[in-house]
Amino acid sequence: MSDDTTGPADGVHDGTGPVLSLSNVDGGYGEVQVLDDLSVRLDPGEIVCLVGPNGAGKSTVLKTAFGMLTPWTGTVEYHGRDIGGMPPEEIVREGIGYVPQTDNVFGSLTIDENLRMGGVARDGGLDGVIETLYDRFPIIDEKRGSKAKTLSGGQRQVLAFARALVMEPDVLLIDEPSAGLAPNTADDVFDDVREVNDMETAILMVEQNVTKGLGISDRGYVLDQGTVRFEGTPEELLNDEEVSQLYLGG
Amino acid sequence: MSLLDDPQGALDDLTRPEGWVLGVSVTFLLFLLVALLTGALGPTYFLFLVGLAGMYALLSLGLNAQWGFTGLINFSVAAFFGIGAYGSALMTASGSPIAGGFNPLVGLVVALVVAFVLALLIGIPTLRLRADYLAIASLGLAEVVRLVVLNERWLTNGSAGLRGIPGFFAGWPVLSTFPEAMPGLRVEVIPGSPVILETAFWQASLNVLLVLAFAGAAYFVLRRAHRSPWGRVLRTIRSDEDLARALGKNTYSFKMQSFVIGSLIMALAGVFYTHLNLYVGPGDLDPITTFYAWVAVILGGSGSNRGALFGGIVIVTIREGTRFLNDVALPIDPAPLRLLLIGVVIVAVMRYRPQGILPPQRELIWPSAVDRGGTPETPDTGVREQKGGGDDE
Amino acid sequence: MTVLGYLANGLVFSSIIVLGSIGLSLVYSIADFANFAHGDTMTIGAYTSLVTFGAVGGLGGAVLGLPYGFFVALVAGIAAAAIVAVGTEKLIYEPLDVDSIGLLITSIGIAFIYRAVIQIRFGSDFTRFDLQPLRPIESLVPYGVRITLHDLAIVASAVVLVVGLHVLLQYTDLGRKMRAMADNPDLARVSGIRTKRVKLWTWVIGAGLAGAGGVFLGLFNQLSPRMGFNLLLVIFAAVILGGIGSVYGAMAGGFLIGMINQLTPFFSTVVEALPIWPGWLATALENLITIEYANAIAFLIMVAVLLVRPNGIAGEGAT
Amino acid sequence: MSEGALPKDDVVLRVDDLQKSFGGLAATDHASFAVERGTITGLIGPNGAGKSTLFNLISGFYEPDGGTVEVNGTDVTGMEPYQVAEHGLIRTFQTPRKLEGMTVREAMLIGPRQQPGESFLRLFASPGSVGESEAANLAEAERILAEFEIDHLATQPATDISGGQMKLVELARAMLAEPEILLLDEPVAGVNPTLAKKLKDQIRRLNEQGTTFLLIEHDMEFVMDLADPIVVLDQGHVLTEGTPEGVRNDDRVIDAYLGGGT
Repeated sequence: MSDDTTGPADGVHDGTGPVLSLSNVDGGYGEVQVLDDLSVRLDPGEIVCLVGPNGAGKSTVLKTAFGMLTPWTGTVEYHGRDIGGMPPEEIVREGIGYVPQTDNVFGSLTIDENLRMGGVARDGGLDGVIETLYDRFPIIDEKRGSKAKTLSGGQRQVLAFARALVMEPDVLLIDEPSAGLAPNTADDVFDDVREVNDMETAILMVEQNVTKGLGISDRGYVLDQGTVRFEGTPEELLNDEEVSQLYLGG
Repeated sequence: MSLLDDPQGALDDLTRPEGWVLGVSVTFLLFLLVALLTGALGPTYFLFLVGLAGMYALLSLGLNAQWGFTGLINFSVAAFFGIGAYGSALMTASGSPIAGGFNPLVGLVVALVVAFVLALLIGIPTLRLRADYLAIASLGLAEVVRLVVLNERWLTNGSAGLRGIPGFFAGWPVLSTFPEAMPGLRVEVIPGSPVILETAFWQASLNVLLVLAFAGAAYFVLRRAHRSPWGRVLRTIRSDEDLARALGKNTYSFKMQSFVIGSLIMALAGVFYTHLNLYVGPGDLDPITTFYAWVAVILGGSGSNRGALFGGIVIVTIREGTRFLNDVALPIDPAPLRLLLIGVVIVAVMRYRPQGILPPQRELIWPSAVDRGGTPETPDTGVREQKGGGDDE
Repeated sequence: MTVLGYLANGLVFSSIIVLGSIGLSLVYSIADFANFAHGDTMTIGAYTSLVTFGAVGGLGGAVLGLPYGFFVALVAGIAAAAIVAVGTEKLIYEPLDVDSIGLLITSIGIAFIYRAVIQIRFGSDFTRFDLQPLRPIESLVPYGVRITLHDLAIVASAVVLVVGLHVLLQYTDLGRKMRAMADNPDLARVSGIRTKRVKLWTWVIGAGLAGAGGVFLGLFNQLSPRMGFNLLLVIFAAVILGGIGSVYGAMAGGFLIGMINQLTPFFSTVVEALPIWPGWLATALENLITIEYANAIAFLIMVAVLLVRPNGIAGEGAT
Repeated sequence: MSEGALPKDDVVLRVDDLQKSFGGLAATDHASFAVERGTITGLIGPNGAGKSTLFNLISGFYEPDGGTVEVNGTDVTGMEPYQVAEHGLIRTFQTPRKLEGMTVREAMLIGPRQQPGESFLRLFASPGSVGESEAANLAEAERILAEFEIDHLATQPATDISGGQMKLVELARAMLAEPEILLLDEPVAGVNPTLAKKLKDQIRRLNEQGTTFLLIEHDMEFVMDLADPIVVLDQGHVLTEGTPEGVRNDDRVIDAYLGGGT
């Protein structure tokens, strides 16, 4: 998979298996266990949303998938190959991108430099990809030379996506894209997520805003106490009484 | 720890590092004893070494009260040591440009008062700073003190230093004339190599007595303080200052108290040094003294008073051992060799035993309050965990 | 001397301080601790170039009163400082399992080891580069400026190095990675930056600049094993003044502290001339603002800055 | 203290129009509410609603940009945390740091306020009084540890016990400070269900004995079962307050959590 110049295509045509899967994973921070026998999978080209109450372990799933945490037990597989515990700077080279929830841009660098940082692991074609991304996200094109700290919240989120997309990943992990955004801006960001997905990138997303998160997804998982409680289509999950009970107790 | 009351029980109670330190210390003492008896080590010089060890122990105890208890990175140890030395020298020395000729007790009091004022002057601006800023700022302020001592000739004699300092017991009844009054003694343990004890020896004994009194008092005060609710607040500040604040402790005030008390003990070391060396100069404020104290504390174990005592002895061994090496075995300049050893010890401790050799092992609760007899558990690894490391999330 | 003369001296001294403070600041922002061995890294550079210069001597022609051999020695000094720093990072700092305060304390031990080795090899006496001392540049003397071609060489080289660093930071991949890492180390890894490598390069650059500063300090004054340690606090003052972790702040801070340091005698004449009231304040100021207290003034400024603006004059530490 | 005897308007903590922004973003946006004596008041809200900021403002760790905080009728706005604590408001932290080199007993003994032994001079001037108070505090600490059924941990190193046990110790320690009101920041975060149940029982028991609680908690089951009333925070201001049932069935609350609506 290290031939990243071929881009996302090989994931799609790789066969029928999931592009990314976590199987029976226990894990957490230090001694504190967060994930408890958790299994989720992401098929090529789909958007999957992880929802669940605070502390359910949603962000931990992404961090474990991205090598920022090492699974205690269980496996993390990318195209059927175990990548559990591989450090993030190497996982990027495999074809997975990650957009953190906060601090997801380099504030003291310009927009252009932020995008270049997204492409440090590329072998070539950096300028071309960056131009494509500017075309796709005109909102940041206008501010190429400005420092990222001058961007608004929504613009930052777009820049964070674009930074992760420079590598043309098969899989994008996104942690709460709408966090801290005004409702209208959040809607725009969700549109962008859809758009990214149209570029044939599979997306595993954590989202606090259940309705909107599931609204743009193909599938969803409801997490509670570090394990999957329900899995299903957005409609199934949104109409399930138990889901709202999980959030507000019952 | 009361080796005298119950030797067997106390020995059984020892943790592995404690046993190790005890073993090494006993071996070292035996070695010194043999050296003494064979005449390889002059008894007066030996007492001088004991005096120095006591002095470094005092410095380390003072630093321990700041860094070990509270986590304050004070890099101005040398300034307080120097202030103690100069304060008492200026009061007592015949060559003092300002006063001079006072009783050493007056010198002691003045030195402590000046050190107290200086501690407030350094502490008030710096104790609110982040730990690494405190380190830099305190080192800078210590340098300011050194420059003042070096340049204000009308006050300190500048680079010439101060001479004509009396012994600490000058003017005391009996003790002031004790060394001269004592007869010379001739001790011959091993036939053919007699050891002769003269006036200088008795003078040195008095000095040892003095430093034992100082260090004993400091140790007593700090041990009690460490086991008290006061010390507990300091230890909480070291681990989690916000917790202490949330529980109603005025942490700034506690940090100031710990800083002042530590500084006074360092000044006490300076006072002793003045009357041991009978000369002080600006060189005595060299920052190296600060780092000697640091090595003693981190080697002994931060927060451990007995570790500080142990560290003091190690420092003297390094200081005088290098001199000995230079005289006897290798013709290497002792100054850089010392520096090298100090550096290596710092790096090695941080690498292999960041908690120090004798970290505090036992529960610290006011003794009379613990009704159940004996110390509770004595885990070999200690209740103190390794400092530092992966604070992930 | 005239104001202009003091300013000129300040410029020369500032050049040295700037080289030292940039490196310290870089390491502070990327390795994340106050490196107390930085001053002694300068000493390593100075002594290496002393030895190299002794070996290659007056090789070739001369620029600004300095034979080409001196520039070879300068490069050797830079290289030695960088190599020693990288070795120390690999052997000592990287395997350590301690927090940033533990690293700070360790770096003191490292500083002592560097200095001790130099002192064992070269003794503790002062030495100089084997160069003819130059007379001040004639054409400047009428203005009260007494600087030599060597001083000019120091300033010129420092300018070249600083501009070079600026270009590196702004326009190269490595420079961008370094800024990215100083800005947000977690995001740097997430973006695919191999941070360990960048850290090593930071040591190379920071220590290399320190090495150059050490060589120039030796040329400006003389060499002694304590030269770097003695300058360390002044450099810290500069870094703090500029805002810890900010490279451009360190440049500004280094410049200011160097200037203040060399302008002290001028300030003292100003104080004497001013009608300060009350009298005791005038006396006190006259006594304190003297060349002997040039460093003390820098430290007091440092403490004052820490109190008022813990982030330095350049504000939040952005590289 | 029996609940019935309390006058209805006996307010221990009053937060009035509190404001705080960071870099132009309002983290606390004109928040007002009151905690009545004897209640367990829950403070809930979706992620980023500003709950922790509010806690820090109330306990003196942050200085508010505007508004006031009153504890027991005293205006404590702008006071240092230790002064706020002296007025009887004690708080815990979400992720307690480890107290190196202390046993659980020692960690407990930091709790009592104004200990005579916290005065350096008194250690030497009247060691007897220090010993007496220390013995009393120790006895009290052990009694509370026993009540919490964690007395077996007393001489364990505080760094060795589990996160859940530490939360129990924290609660127990806070009781030694005899708070008028106790602010708990996520008492059961990362705590296993058995210990969480235990914590719930203890909080309820302490409340019945007269302690007032204000707690932030993400575990809805926990907070809905324990707290009444419940204050809902959203985007820095108080969205609504009421009984658990009322809050649970409030559409605005559901929207805030599930992000519905427009």
